[in-house]
Amino acid sequence: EDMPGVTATSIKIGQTEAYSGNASAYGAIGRTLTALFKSVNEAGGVNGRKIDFISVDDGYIPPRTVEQTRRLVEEEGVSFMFNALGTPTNTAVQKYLNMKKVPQLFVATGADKWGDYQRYPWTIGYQPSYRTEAQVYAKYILKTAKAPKIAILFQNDDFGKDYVLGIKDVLGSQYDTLVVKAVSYESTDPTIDSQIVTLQSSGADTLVIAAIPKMAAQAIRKVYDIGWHPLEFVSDVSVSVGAVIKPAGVEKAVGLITGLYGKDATDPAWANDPGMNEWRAFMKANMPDADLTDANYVYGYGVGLTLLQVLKQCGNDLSRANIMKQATNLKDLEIPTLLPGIKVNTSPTNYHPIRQLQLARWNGKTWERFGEVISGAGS
Amino acid sequence: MLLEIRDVAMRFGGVVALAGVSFDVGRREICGLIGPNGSGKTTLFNCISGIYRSTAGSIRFDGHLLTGAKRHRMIGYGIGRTFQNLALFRTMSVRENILVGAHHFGRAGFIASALRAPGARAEETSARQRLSTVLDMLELGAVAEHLVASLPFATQKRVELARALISSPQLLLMDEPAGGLNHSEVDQLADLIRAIRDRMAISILLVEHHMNLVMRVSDRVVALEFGSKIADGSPATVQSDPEVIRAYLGGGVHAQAA
Amino acid sequence: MAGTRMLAIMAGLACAVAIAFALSGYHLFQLTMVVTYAIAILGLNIVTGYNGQISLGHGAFYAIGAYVTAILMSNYDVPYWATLPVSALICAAFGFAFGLPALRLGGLYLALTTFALAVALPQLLKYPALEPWTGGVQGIVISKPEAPLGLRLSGDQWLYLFTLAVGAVMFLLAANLLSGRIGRAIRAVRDNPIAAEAMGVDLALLKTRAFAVSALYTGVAGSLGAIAVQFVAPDSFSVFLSITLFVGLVVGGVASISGAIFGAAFIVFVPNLAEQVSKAAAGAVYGVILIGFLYFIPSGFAGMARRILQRMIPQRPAMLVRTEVGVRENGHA
Amino acid sequence: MIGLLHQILSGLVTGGIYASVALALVMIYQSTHHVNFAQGEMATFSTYIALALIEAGLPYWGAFLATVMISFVMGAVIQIVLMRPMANAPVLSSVGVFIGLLLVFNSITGWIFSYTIKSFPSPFEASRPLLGGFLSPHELGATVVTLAVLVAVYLFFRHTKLGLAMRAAAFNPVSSRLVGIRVGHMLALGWGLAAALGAVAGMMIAPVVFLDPNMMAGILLYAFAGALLGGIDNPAGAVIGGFAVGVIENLGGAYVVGTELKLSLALFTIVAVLVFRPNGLFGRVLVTRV
Amino acid sequence: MPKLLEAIGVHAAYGASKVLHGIDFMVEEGGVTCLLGANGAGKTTTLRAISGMVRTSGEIHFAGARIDGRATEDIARAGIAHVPDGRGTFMELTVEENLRLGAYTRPDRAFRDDLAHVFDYFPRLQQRLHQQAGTLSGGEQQMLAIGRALLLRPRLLLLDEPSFGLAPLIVEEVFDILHRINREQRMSILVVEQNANLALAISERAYLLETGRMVMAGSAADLASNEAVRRSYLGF
Ligand SMILES: Nc1ncnc2c1ncn2[C@@H]1O[C@H](COP(=O)(O)OP(=O)(O)OP(=O)(O)O)[C@@H](O)[C@H]1O
Ligand SMILES: Nc1ncnc2c1ncn2[C@@H]1O[C@H](COP(=O)(O)OP(=O)(O)OP(=O)(O)O)[C@@H](O)[C@H]1O
Ligand SMILES: [Mg+2]
Ligand SMILES: [Mg+2]
Repeated sequence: EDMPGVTATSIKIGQTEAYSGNASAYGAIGRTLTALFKSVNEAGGVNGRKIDFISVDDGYIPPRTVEQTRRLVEEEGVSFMFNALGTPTNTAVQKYLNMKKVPQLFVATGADKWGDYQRYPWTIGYQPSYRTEAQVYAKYILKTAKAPKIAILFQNDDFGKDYVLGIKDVLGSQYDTLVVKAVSYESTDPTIDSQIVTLQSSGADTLVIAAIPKMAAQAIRKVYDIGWHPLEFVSDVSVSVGAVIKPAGVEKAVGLITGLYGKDATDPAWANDPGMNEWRAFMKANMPDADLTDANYVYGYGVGLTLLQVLKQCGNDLSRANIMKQATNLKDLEIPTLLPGIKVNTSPTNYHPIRQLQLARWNGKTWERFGEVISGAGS
Repeated sequence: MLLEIRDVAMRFGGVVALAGVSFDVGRREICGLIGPNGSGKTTLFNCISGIYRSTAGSIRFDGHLLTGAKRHRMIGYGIGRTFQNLALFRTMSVRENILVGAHHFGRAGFIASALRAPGARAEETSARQRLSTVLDMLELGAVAEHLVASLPFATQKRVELARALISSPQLLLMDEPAGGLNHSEVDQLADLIRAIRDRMAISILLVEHHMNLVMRVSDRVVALEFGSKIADGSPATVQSDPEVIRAYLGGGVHAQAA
Repeated sequence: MAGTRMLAIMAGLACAVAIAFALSGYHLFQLTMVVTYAIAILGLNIVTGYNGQISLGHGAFYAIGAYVTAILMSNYDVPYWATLPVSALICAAFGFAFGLPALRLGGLYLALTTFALAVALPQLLKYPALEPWTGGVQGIVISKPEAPLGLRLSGDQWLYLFTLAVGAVMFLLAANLLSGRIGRAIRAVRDNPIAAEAMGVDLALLKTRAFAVSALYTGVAGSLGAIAVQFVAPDSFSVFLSITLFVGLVVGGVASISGAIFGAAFIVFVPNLAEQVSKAAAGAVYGVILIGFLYFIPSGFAGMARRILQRMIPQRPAMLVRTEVGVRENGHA
Repeated sequence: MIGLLHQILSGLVTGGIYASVALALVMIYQSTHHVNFAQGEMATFSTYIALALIEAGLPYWGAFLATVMISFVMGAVIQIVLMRPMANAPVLSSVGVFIGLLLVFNSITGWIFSYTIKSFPSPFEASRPLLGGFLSPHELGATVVTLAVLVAVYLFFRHTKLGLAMRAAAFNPVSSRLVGIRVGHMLALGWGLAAALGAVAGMMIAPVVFLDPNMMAGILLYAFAGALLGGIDNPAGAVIGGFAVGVIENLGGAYVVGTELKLSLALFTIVAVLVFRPNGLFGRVLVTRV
Repeated sequence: MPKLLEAIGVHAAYGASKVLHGIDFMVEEGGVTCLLGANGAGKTTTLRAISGMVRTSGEIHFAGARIDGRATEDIARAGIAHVPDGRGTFMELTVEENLRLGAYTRPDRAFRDDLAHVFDYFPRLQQRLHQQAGTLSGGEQQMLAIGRALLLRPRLLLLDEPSFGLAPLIVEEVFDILHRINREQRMSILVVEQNANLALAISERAYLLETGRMVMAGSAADLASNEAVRRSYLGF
């Protein structure tokens, strides 16, 4: 059978990653994966094959993603693309990869659209979509308050806008009455103080913060400082105790709610967790200089393990079709860095591998999970 | 009269550079303009060529009212000029510098130029013909391909003159053309200026501190001080005018140099 | 001299065409991008290199061109080639309009203004009211043109040859423009605006038109880029694009036509080179290469080429034999 | 009404950030006639150095001083090693070098110090925020520091011989040498001072916006805009410009066009002002005559 | 009189084009030396060579020390002031700032005293003290350039066509002033000047430069009586 990128002893896998440019923070994911596959290779590889992982820089610029992806597919002849970073970047190559029938596995973006198995059968997402997450928050808000007055702070891009969409999904026609103010910011804005002031003066009593860590930390601090006490939600992107809560002030974040699916390395709750210890051991052995408060290392490790499972399931049939088949046939896979009870599940009609969340509240020391694990559906 | 200057005044904040100057320049006349440093000569040039908008008064040229007219139109009216402190296009060759002086003859715009339309080509050919005449006349042929910045000062001044001449002006404004020339070179320049006037049948308004030159070539001399006219007449009368001697010439060798 | 140059250009073109049949799709895609960026850099060079108006925001015109093509292709089913003239016109209009206020600003102030345009444009593209056309943050995916019937070329080959043809025509037009009356005026304005005006150059008109032509070039490049990449989104056109074009300009050589090609090759290939050196600090490696390049060759590829040529062809001495000032008998009529 | 007041206040606070960076830009412009696009990234790098020093146990002000000095040396060394040999290069090429420097500093900072945001201590921290939370003691302190720096820069350029010599060296290096000014030293000094001012700005800004390698990316544009709005040759103008940009941006975003276009609106306003005052609100009009 | 400045076999070039072909000349301590030459002969280049503004070979000694190859600013600090051709005005600065820069290497008090002298010579400058120097008239800028150089209180003053653009009355005054300064302060002067009559009148030594070579050297009186010089430079 035709198995591009595969030899008797190796399999070539491609990834585009932002090693330079504005999003270079995410380069940590690529580096984690590189280290992970290297350590796997040292231990003999998967099913006797070494993983030849080619992770290249696209600077988070779509035209370069196209160029690099084409290089990986046409020149390097990779078997498939794995965990490429970014929504616009992946969008730029989605059509190309699907036309060439090259699997686009577990893309590193929380946009909702990666679950569209009918139009793009060769593309599959990974983490819970932002939209699903927002739906969970909206449902929770409706459950706890009679007539909430909701304010939303969102990043003016696909990431932020997915939260607005998710809330709209749940509120439906009530959206315009319940959401009293939604304001955006640009990821390059120095501060979001003005937005918080605007949101406060709208009279809202509930605030959803769909922001990256820096802005989330600023928002949490500012909300507290101006003496506003809304029911406050923050995107799962910004739950890091080290990168968000501590900078904002641990006491200023008390009461903050989020939906979690993974474990945060800086949360004391996981100090002795076996799963996280496994990750720590990996980091110590393979990336001793890395900053352990950076959530990207945890993420990269988790998604890497997921891929290893897919490869294991493939056995010796590493045709692109089978790889896609196995990637869409993961059953209750447990990943040590995911929250207890949250499992990876895919099927030919479910291209959202992680679709569970659990709400958690910051109690001043740690994220305290409450309620049950909620399964959101990709919309 | 070709050029009529009436009560032209120019002030910069508190500085009064011109305080109401009136005089005329006739056709085919060479008019010398002298005066102490800072008496407003260059400022008057700038008013005529539209670089400054005079604060009062009027300037007429060949029937057109120049005051208020657009700067880039002046050359089309027939006013060519050189500058006191070289204003050349430093990164361009002598040839290109001079050709810019022929810009106003052309009509070819962006599209015609880009397409090398026949009209544009014809214009370019005629500009090059003018160019070779001017190059010959000012003996700049040998340096035509040189960058102007590397040439001696006086040669650069000559390039400026060529650039003004290629535009076929009716009035040529020359601001200190003799700067940096030695005695015999000044003599040659004097011949050149007269020759230009005779061959091209144009008027010349000449600012110069080199009395030798001014007195030799001018048909008439106007003297300014503090932005006002203090004398106007034949070279000999102006030169012996006590006011002019007090304010400008002093009693030294210059006064008699002519 | 002019003849050998013509010959060299024809030979270069012939090679460029021949390459289409020698390389694989991915490499052709890269070369297509080189030609595209070369056109964009040439556009930037017209306004910044030749006319002396510093623009740090030409990415904005590139983006407008790209979006015009994408919108026409996806919303109105216009064939890809027919979008080029439309995009050229629209970008020229934008450039002209933008050039009007920019006229009054010099140096840094203009640099800021253009930079601001480049920063603001992605946000404008995301603006909700424009979403029906621009697709908002999601952008627009367009389909790749195929070779016209009868030509047995792959899509990549065809697209490359098409881009090359457009590029060749645009380079030729630019060369004509810059060597003639208008070109001299454009440079004269850069060197000495006051004198240029005194020589009859209408500054306002010339500068705004130069801006328009420059925007037109960059816009057409944007269109070609959109067709090649098959996707436009606000993130494709961040300020980084403008800065990249500027880097291409400087590296290729200010006020040089052929330099644009080298500059384009630099901005396409060097980032890949940089990341091969170090993933951990790809940006730093790119920066070091860029600095090193400018450190050793401050006047860019074109400047270096010029110097080598000068060394090969002995120049007449720059010193002038003194000529007597005088008039020949056959003076001016 | 109270909302408006709050918007203005928070605009002033953000404006203070722009103002402090704008001052550094004025510094380098006055002393080299360049605008160094890498200035922001250099300042960020300096701030990380300060953090490292503080984490190594230095008291705040000790680290502050050490950072200012290290940054000064860093700026001067860059000038001597990189820019000096390029003294005769075309201006646009030096802009290319600045872009290269920006990439290098940004990437190196991320590489050495990681991309996770970090909080940076403030020397002005008190127990409670002022004015109902709309002004923190740090923001007040930082503004005072900016104003103090402004006064120092102003006095330096206008009333010291060295300041005059630095301006002269930037305008006309050839003539400066003829009167005995060591132009090379002046340029190195200018880069050093600009880097030092950048470091001060960085250390004042980091507690507000948190420290990350891209901390200055957004700020620099606003600072640039503020400096030009006020007049790039006028330190006081640049500071006023910086504050004005902060306020315009907030008010526009909150009341006029919505946050999506607030940056566009702010920039548009500035450009509009510049069209009418091409040298900025307080810039000196320099005449070139023939 | 001892030699203050001596040049031996000086060559100079701009890039590839050679301009000076091994010239020798000297300026005596306390003396005035005049350099004549046609347009483009290399007079300006000679002064630039002294000030270290062009690439040279050969030897230049000043006050007993070699100065060739040294930086322009060091040469200025060693006591050589240069009124460059084109005047070298700091266009963007005010007249006052221009003058202060002239005295950059000297203490402030000395500056204030000398400034009074400069105003005495050129009252015009005092009236224009706070004007942007770039807006001065050509002649006013020439006065500024001379004033600026005097404020350095040099041992040797290099003047590149000091009469350039000055009104006749002022030209005479300038030469009077130079003569006076030379006498009173024993400031040595090397002057390049097209107004050979005046220049030779205040000079003791004179040189004639042609296309980069010294073709004549001697006392000012010798040159003034030379037939060729008279025809080309003196006009009688
Ligand atoms: N733009 C300006 N701003 C302020 N003052 C100016 C400006 N232009 C000229 N002046 C002043 O106006 C006066 C006249 O200057 P102008 O250049 O016309 O003199 P001039 O007669 O040409 O002198 P020169 O013989 O020295 O060239 C001068 O005192 C000058 O300082
Ligand atoms: N910057 C330069 N680059 C190249 N060549 C130059 C440069 N400056 C002067 N030259 C050339 O050097 C030669 C001598 O010039 P220089 O200025 O020394 O002459 P000069 O005797 O002072 O004449 P004048 O002042 O009357 O023009 C000239 O041929 C000139 O073209
Ligand atoms: Mg004058
Ligand atoms: Mg000279």
